[in-house]
Amino acid sequence: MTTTLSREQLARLVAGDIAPGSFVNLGIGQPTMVSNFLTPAQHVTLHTENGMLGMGPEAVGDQIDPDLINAGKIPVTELPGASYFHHADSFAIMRGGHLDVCVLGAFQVSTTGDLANWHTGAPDAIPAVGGAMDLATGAKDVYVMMSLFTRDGTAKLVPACTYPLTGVGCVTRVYTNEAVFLIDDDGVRVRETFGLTFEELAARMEIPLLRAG
Amino acid sequence: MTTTLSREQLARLVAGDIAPGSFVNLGIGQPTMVSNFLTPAQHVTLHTENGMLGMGPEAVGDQIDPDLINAGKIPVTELPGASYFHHADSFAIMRGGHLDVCVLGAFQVSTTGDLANWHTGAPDAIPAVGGAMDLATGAKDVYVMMSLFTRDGTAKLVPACTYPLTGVGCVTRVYTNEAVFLIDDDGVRVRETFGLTFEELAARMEIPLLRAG
Amino acid sequence: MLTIADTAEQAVADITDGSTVLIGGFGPAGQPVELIEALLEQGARELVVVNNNAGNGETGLAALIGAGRVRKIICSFPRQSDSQIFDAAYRAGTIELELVPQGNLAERIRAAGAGIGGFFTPTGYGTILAEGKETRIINGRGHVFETPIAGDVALIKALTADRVGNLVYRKTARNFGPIMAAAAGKSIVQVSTIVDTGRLDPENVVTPGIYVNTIVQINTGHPEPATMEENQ
Amino acid sequence: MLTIADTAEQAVADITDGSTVLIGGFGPAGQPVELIEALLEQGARELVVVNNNAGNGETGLAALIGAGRVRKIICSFPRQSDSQIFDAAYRAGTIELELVPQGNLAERIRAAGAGIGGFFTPTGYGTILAEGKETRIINGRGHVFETPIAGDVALIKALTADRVGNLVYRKTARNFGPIMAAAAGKSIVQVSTIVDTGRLDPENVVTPGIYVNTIVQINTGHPEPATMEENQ
Repeated sequence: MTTTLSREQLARLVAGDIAPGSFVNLGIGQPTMVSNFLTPAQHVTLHTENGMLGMGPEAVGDQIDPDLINAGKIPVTELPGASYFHHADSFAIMRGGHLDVCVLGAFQVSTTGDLANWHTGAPDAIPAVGGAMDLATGAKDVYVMMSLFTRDGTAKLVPACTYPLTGVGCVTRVYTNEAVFLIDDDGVRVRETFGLTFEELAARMEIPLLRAG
Repeated sequence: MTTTLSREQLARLVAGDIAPGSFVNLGIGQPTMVSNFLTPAQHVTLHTENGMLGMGPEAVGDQIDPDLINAGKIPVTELPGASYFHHADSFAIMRGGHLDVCVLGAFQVSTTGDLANWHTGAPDAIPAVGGAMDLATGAKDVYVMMSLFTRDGTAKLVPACTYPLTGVGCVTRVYTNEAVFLIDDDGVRVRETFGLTFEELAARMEIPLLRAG
Repeated sequence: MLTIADTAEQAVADITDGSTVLIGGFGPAGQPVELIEALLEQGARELVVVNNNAGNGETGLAALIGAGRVRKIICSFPRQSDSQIFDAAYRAGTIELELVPQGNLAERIRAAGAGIGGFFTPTGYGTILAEGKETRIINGRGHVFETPIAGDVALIKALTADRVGNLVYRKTARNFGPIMAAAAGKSIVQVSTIVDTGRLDPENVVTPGIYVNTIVQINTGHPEPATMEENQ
Repeated sequence: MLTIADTAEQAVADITDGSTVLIGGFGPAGQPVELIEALLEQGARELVVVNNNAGNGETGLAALIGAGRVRKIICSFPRQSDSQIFDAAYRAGTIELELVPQGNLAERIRAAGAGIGGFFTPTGYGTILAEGKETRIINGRGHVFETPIAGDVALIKALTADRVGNLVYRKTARNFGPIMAAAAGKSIVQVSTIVDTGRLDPENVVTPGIYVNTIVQINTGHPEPATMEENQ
């Protein structure tokens, strides 16, 4: 591709990478957009940590029911085959390693897959963690969706996170508008780039990058 | 009273001592007889550790359903207000201290309320513990029903158990055909005797006994 | 035995100063609004509140915090767009915050109800929320030791109760209700409907009556619940 | 994704030698008889079996033990009036026994499914079943450290499944099914009926389909299950 991806293109790319039949949790914000691009043929089941499997699209009009919301407290719908359960059972699904994929936003990801996405560390910030640590630690695969660079051009895929951690060594893929990165024991591999070459990308980052297989 | 109690009389006595509205688990064997003497006015709810509250009497004839059994694997019935749950939830009821009373048989009880009721300790015996340790440890009150003396006349309420323990310091009352004993931090108190006097009872036992207040 | 209270005020009358109060709900779903308002009226002080959040807007838990009744809150997600009352109290140093990952919060409450003395979990390992906590490597993976959270009282909202206190909930309003009912010395539950005992299917009871002490019917305009009799 | 097998034989075909197999049931209730018989036919050896008991009579788990397929059994109540096959194997030293209090067995299985690395429980403290285990005094009370029991495979019986693997059970036949389904790498479930997806009420699903890998319909003559469509 010759240009960086739009947010929609990135969401579509992530959606297409989710294996058929997967059980998936989409974090609040940008990751939620992935659901717009999942196809019925994929048979992906969405989990929301406030107690539901089989979550459908956002509710509109008459569908809105105050007792049926997602983790972002947005009214949603129920699909055939859904189930409800209490909070400990819901987090047991996450923490017990039963989700195939969770997709999360991030402030920073390290070359060893450490994730920082809950707290800026600013001394006057009121911290709020929610289910982020459970998702990061529990899912079989943790995909991060984020912009690769901060406004001042610093890469957010870093040698070591400077923000407070959400989880250690948990991120397996990073989806950005400029490139997709795979993280494993060998390091960080660039699966594909958008709008710039591997060399151009490497020049803008502080970490060693491996070329796709 | 001038004679020791029959098994039925003892079961009736235990039943009458259970506070109205209690949630109760009756162990296999002699304790099961207690249910015959609970009155509807007591509103006692019976728990069976294989996953039910609101257990009714033993099933007969057409009532017999292989999917509805008690912990002794006897077919039972369901009362209005019953509920079913899985094994971890069922034992959470016991282990979380939610049962008011459990009634258990015993080989031995110590003066500090240690219970031995699961294993004779014989070297060739195949041990089987079931839910005994969870009941002994979890219920608010553990009542033991047992014969006070072995065939050779030795008291089973002892300074210290010689059989392998089920639980430490858990028994609060011991119901026998000759007497009812209350166990607390002060020691063992004789609440009442049947067919023999306090002195006659004390003479046959190795442990110090307190008189009823 | 179960008490059926006539009003929310009656239901919360016995809550004492210094109590730890588990409050159900995740956002608006399952929030026992009328019980919280009754607790505000009732006047108990120095409360420790356990809830997923730290109040929204100006009512309910936010009002309780605003009235200075909450000494400490244990929650996973205090900071929200409309948590201004908590935010102000926190910045003023008048409320203590124990921040807990949401899954640890749920599991710690569940542990209290289930008689578990404590457990090791990977969640939070290597983060500032595990600082000062015991850790252990189990099967090569870092774990943090977490302890039970029990309540003196739980305030919960369910859909329907029968007259022995069995409960069913509605959709994602179930959330913390079942585990909080089990973890509190006294569980006070507001329901939309009370039905005769025997009308809830025993297979579908979510919270058995053993965990419920007081129920009060508050008509909140929910659809009538399905019961066994109607279903068959 | 869920596999719907045509026969019990197909359902258990992939179980390998040395597997840890969680087998549901408490006495006859919930025992997946046809799956156990298929496993016997299938021939896997050196199995570690987790079940409340150690086989009754001459069929099912007893037959599996009798055929020398079980290296070790983890259970709470092996010795029964009709456990003669286990008894003989145990006395002959051909089977290893790990005896676990029933509540610890259930909680350890639950822990495996819920991602808990281990927990402290008062059950068993001060008894020979805690010998060699780590202990800790928590709030003045003795506790024993217990570890999760995970399975490679679970064999379970439920009443009804839909086509995404959601399960409901029947009365006390529920017992170990839900926790074993969650604790196994692969859950194989025999059901009396398979209904179309959407026909089980989401409020009443006991085991969500995420925990189920293979279902097979075995008609055992149970009454037809109630489903949403029929109920409404």
